[in-house]
Amino acid sequence: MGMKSDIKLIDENGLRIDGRKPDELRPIKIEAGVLKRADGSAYVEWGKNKILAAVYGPREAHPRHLQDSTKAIIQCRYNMAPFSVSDRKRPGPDRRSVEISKIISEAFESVIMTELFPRSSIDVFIEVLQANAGTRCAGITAAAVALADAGVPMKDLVVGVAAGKVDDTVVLDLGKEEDNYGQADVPMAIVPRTGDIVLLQMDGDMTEEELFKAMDMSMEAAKYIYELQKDALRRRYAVIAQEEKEEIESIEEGIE
Amino acid sequence: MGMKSDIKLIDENGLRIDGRKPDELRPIKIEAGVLKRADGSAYVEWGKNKILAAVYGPREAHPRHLQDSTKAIIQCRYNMAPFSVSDRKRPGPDRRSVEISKIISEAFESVIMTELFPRSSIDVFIEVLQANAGTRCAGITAAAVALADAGVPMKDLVVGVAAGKVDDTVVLDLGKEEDNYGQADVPMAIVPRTGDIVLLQMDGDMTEEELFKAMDMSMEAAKYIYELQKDALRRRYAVIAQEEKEEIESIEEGIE
Amino acid sequence: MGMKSDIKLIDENGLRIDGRKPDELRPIKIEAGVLKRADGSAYVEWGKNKILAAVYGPREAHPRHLQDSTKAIIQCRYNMAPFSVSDRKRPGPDRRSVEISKIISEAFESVIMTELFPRSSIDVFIEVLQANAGTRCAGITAAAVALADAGVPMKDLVVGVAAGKVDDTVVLDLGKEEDNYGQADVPMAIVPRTGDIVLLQMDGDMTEEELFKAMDMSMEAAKYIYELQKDALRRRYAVIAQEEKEEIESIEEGIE
Amino acid sequence: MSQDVVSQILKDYIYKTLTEKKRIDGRGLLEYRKIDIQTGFIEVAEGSARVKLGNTDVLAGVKMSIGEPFPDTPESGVMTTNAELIPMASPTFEAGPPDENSIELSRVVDRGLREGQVVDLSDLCIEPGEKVWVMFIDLHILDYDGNLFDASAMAAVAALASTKVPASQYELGDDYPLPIKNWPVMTTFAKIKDIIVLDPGLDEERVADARLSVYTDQDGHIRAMQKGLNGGFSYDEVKEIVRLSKEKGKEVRKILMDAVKGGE
Amino acid sequence: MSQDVVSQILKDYIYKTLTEKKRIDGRGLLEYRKIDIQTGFIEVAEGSARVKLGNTDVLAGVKMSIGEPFPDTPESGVMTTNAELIPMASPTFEAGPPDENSIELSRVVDRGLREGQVVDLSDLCIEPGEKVWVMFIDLHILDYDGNLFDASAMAAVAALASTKVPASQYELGDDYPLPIKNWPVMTTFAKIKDIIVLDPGLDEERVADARLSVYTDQDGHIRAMQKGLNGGFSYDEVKEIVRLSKEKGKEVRKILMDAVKGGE
Amino acid sequence: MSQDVVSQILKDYIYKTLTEKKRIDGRGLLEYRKIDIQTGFIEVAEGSARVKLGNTDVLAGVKMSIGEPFPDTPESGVMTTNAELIPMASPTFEAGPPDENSIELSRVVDRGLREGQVVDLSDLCIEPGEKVWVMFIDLHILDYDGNLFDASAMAAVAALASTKVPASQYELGDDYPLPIKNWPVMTTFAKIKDIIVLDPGLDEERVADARLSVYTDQDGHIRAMQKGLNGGFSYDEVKEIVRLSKEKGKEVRKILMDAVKGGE
Repeated sequence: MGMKSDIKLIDENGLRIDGRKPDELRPIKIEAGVLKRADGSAYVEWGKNKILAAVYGPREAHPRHLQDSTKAIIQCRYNMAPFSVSDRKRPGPDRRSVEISKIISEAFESVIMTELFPRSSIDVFIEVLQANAGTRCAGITAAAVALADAGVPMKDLVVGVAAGKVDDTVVLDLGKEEDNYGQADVPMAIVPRTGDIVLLQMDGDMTEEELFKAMDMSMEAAKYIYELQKDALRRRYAVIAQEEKEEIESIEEGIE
Repeated sequence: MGMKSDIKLIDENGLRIDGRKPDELRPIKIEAGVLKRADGSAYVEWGKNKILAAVYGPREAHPRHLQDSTKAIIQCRYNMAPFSVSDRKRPGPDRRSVEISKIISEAFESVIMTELFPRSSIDVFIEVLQANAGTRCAGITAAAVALADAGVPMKDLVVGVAAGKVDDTVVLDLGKEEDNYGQADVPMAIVPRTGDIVLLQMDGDMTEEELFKAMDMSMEAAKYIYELQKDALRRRYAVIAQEEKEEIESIEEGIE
Repeated sequence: MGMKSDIKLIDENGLRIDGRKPDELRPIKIEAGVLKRADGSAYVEWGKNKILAAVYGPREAHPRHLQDSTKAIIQCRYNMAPFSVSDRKRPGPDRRSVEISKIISEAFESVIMTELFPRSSIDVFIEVLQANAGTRCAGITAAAVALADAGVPMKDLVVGVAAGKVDDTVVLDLGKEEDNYGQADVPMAIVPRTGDIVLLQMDGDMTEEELFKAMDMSMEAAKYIYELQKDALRRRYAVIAQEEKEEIESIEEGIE
Repeated sequence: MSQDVVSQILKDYIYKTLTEKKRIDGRGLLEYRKIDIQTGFIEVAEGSARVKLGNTDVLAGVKMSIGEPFPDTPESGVMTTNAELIPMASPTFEAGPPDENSIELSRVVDRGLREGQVVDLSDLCIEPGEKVWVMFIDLHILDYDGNLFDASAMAAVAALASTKVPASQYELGDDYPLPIKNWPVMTTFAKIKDIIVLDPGLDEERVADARLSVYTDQDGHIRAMQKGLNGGFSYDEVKEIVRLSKEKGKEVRKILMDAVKGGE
Repeated sequence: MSQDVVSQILKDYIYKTLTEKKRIDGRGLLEYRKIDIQTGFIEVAEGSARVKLGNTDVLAGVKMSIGEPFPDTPESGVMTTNAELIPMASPTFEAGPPDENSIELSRVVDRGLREGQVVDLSDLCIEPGEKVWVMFIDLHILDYDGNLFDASAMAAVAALASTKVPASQYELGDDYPLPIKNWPVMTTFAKIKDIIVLDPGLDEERVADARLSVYTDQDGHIRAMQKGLNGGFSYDEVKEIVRLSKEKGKEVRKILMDAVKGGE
Repeated sequence: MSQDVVSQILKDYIYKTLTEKKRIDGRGLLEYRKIDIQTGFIEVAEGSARVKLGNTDVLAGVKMSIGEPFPDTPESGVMTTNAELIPMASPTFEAGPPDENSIELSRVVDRGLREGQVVDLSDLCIEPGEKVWVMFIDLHILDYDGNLFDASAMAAVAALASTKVPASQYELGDDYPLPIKNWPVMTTFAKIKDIIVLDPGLDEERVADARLSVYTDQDGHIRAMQKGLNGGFSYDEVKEIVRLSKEKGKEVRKILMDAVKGGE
């Protein structure tokens, strides 16, 4: 965190540089079932972040030495498109992507019913098409919807959301300038039904009270994002049901 | 194609910078059976190009996941020696070599009777010892002879040859300056008996008529190169027969 | 060998830059059994060199295609810590480390009773924590002790030691300045009981007589180093015996 | 049933349909799938375009920065094309460094852009021998349903045609649209037994014997070609495809130009 | 017996012991193993420290040289943290480029050093935009017996606190101790079923459901956190761990500072 | 029959022949195979030589360009030796980055060239600290029939001895022959049970217990040595080999020098 700067991130009215209140999320749009080839997929726009998630599996894990005879393994790959950031990013995983992929894989472990699919792999691909602070949380949110769209049995969805501290104020969902010039960031992944925290990172400088306030904000916001996820899945199922209905009708027409 | 330059590539008599007529090949020498360790091999000098080809196989394909239970796979590796070009080339495959290796592998697929050797690999190695424009065509021509020398069952040989356009003239078998400063190049691989085109690339700028004229030239030249290939194999078989004869005689002498 | 320099490496009394006589070793300390996780381990301080060696195995060799159905394979990895030399060394094997790893692996082959452990691997890790000339010899000396500590059956230990030539004088165990500005270096690995030479390298400029004199010195020094190795193992076994005794007593106390 | 048997049955089915002048998705033999082109999808890039060719989905982004020219072309900008077959797009794509398929794709698209002279690289020179625009065209394959070549070529040209040169960022005056000199179009044909089809879908590509891609420019000249897959073409088939590529290229070029204008 | 059954039995055994407020090695639930810190082990490095946390053994070395600053931070030195899980340390570590475990370890330690402001990077500037100190902190894991995070964090801070800036070597005056601004400490907790323990040993780490590492500074502020492993924490568990981390961090900080002073 | 049994039978057969003072290819124990050296094979390289040692076939090429010296040797040119065991040469060679065998080969050849002072690197200095000749010696192994070490060493020296420094290309006057200061020669001996042979062929190398390569210079000094394979030598065997290497090196040196002169 924290390049120093003279940028004022909170104005005299307590509003943020993009006009949001401290506990206000950026606009979020979620769409399920956006790709043909993948077993499940989702697209999330979160502020200026544009994220695609796709799921393949459960399928046979390969190479074979990765297989676990008691459960499916979860392999997440978080990747940024070369054009997704200001300076072109070289293709392929960098150290940051490797770490994020690891902790996102771990975040989904306790939610997915992996024990149903021994020797299998459930592969989750998160592609950041445009990045604007908060991509790992948006990616988790998208990946959860893609997993549900793929029909992977889960105890619940997972919501990714961050809070942090800018200009000595605790705020929800840091934007790009806040991320660059702020004082702390606390990304989390939350299982909405149980309130379990399955991903938690923090960097910056916070007192205990500030940290807990930030986590409170994220716990609250997770409920709202959870509704958006479920809504996207409901719309997706409606489309599928309609397609199936039309298919049955066309078959019936053929029979007549 | 086509660095700009003031070099005149066709003179007032319609002759090319190295004195050739438009439809004239550079001198080509082919020798079969030049290496000890490989199952088959050939050496081609084509103008200043010096190319070795070697074949191993059919042998068990490894790693095993590459095996095809219905046929042999063909793995071609086109490689330039570090000293083969003006500026030393770093060892190992670059993107150009990877592409050329792929399309040469594909060119031999329909000619080799791969269905006779399930789970096997037929490995073709093309080493460019000295490069002077047209190495992929010379390499294909050499590889076909090496395959025959290895006794790999084929429906026919394959001939590689290129034509192109320089100074608005369609010419056969571009030399180095023609390649650097010319207007178009069309490398092909041709199965002489059927006339099938199993490799075809083009870059530059040509009208349809020019393209077809270039292809006509290459189809014609292929017949001549085919004879050189067969001649090399005939000489090779004569040597083998002589060696075998001597061996039998020496055994017979031993018996007497 | 041999950057040129005006440094005088042998003084008027025939003594070396660090005060040693020509046939004098640097101080050597050996300790066995210094790591918890490894099956065997040893630590060697040799002048300013600080070297750790660890052994794992015999254990199943993997990947499987490395297995030899008639004997164990020996895989040695010589590695320098990034901070072990003046200019930070990039992590990972460089060409020098690959070569040293290879010849050290070969040096242990004829001593370890590999035929007892078909399909197995015996893995020897040598970590140079601080380097000061002669690390490969110190590493071999440490590795032999670590192998014995791991209980790997061996016909004998192996001793690493070098001699060379500085200021036209044959000397034992070159120090850092002698290595940088000397005229020749001859690292060896010796099986003390048989006198077999299982590693031998040389670079520099020596007459036959000088070379043999250097080798004589190393053969002699090896006897002394061998005693240090055995002494370290004796101390190690004493500790183990004591621990076992205490363990038995505590069990007996428990029974009473 | 082995993969192989399945693939033979699929081939027979596809071929039988083709002999009736139809395709398994209902198209005519020489008909493209629906082409959908959206430019400006990535605001942070200097140019971008997302092309859907049926369900094949390719996102191209153009990034520009300032760097040095190559020593042997001191008055030319630097243009690099890169394609990533990310594992999101297909169960057969694997993570890792570019394999031969993505290398071939990026090189063939690059050849068409370069030989087809979409951009005059000397337009990208700022100070000869010192400072030039360095341009990366990244093709991100999102969904693979056949014929990546044509979709990628369209995406690359559309992305370039929507590119704004970021001059102001380097204090070189106002940003301005990248000058486009030509509109080369790649058209790809597949041969299934003895029948030639345009724009092969995934299943057609799987069973095809050979593939030929032809890049034509707005003057109807041929600028690049690439044969693919394990079979061959007769000379007459090549001639027929070259002729068709000019006609079909014209259709696609119109769609491309309209889309870019529409996106402005 | 399969690996899995063994691991379940081990987990049951460890948990049963924990329910009796004990640990399998006899420690209390919130007790560190013996901490042994030795600075100056590597004379050829500018700073170094070897930390034994029970049998876990980490050697940190600091190397400094002169280089250029990053363009966007012209007045800051460059600090890089790297961890090598060498195969000497554990039968499960493999030779090769850093895997996700070593990358996570080095990034988390680095985050703590950076956010915890052990060193003020502007102190490492020699000439703004031109010349700065470039500092590598290399963590060499020698023996792995659990909780590499805390051992590595201690080793890194102790190595930095014992570092002499090699000014004389570059004719920049006398060598001087690297100025240390803060003493951040990482404390790692593991959750086994519903019980939280500090400083998990290897077997505890193997069976733990979740792990939480918290970096606190000398003012008791939180500077970095990282959750690991496949399970989750309740919010209350997180709160409890954060509170404990401040108290336990203070204990470790004292040991660290004493060891560095003792090493002088 | 397992590979191992075959190899034991082969070893017994080879050894039995050796006890009769013969080798399986008819040579004497201390006799080289036919040595054929052709310089100038690669016109585009500054120097080149193709060496056939029996059926072992090595092509060496020398490329020179201008670059910067290493900071610690400002008055020396830069010489790099690289060997590629390309899969063309043997069914056991694999494509990919250099393995331990090719690294050992190139390093041992390099050591002999460097210590044997074939070239005085200060002769390659153009402007101290600024501009020097950078020289690559690439060894391309075409056919592997045993004893790559000696064949490669010969090829490297012959290529260097036929090298023309491309001065005119850099406007540094006329091209001139690279000055050769010494003619070091590597001779390699293998030990099969208790018998020592010179220039082991492929089958001999396969069954040999140990290998010793000795580089001698024209004054009969020893310049480099390398023991290989899994067995050991007695001290007396080493002494015997060193003595032989001087004598055999002289024979090879003559062939080398004649070949280079013949190639001019």
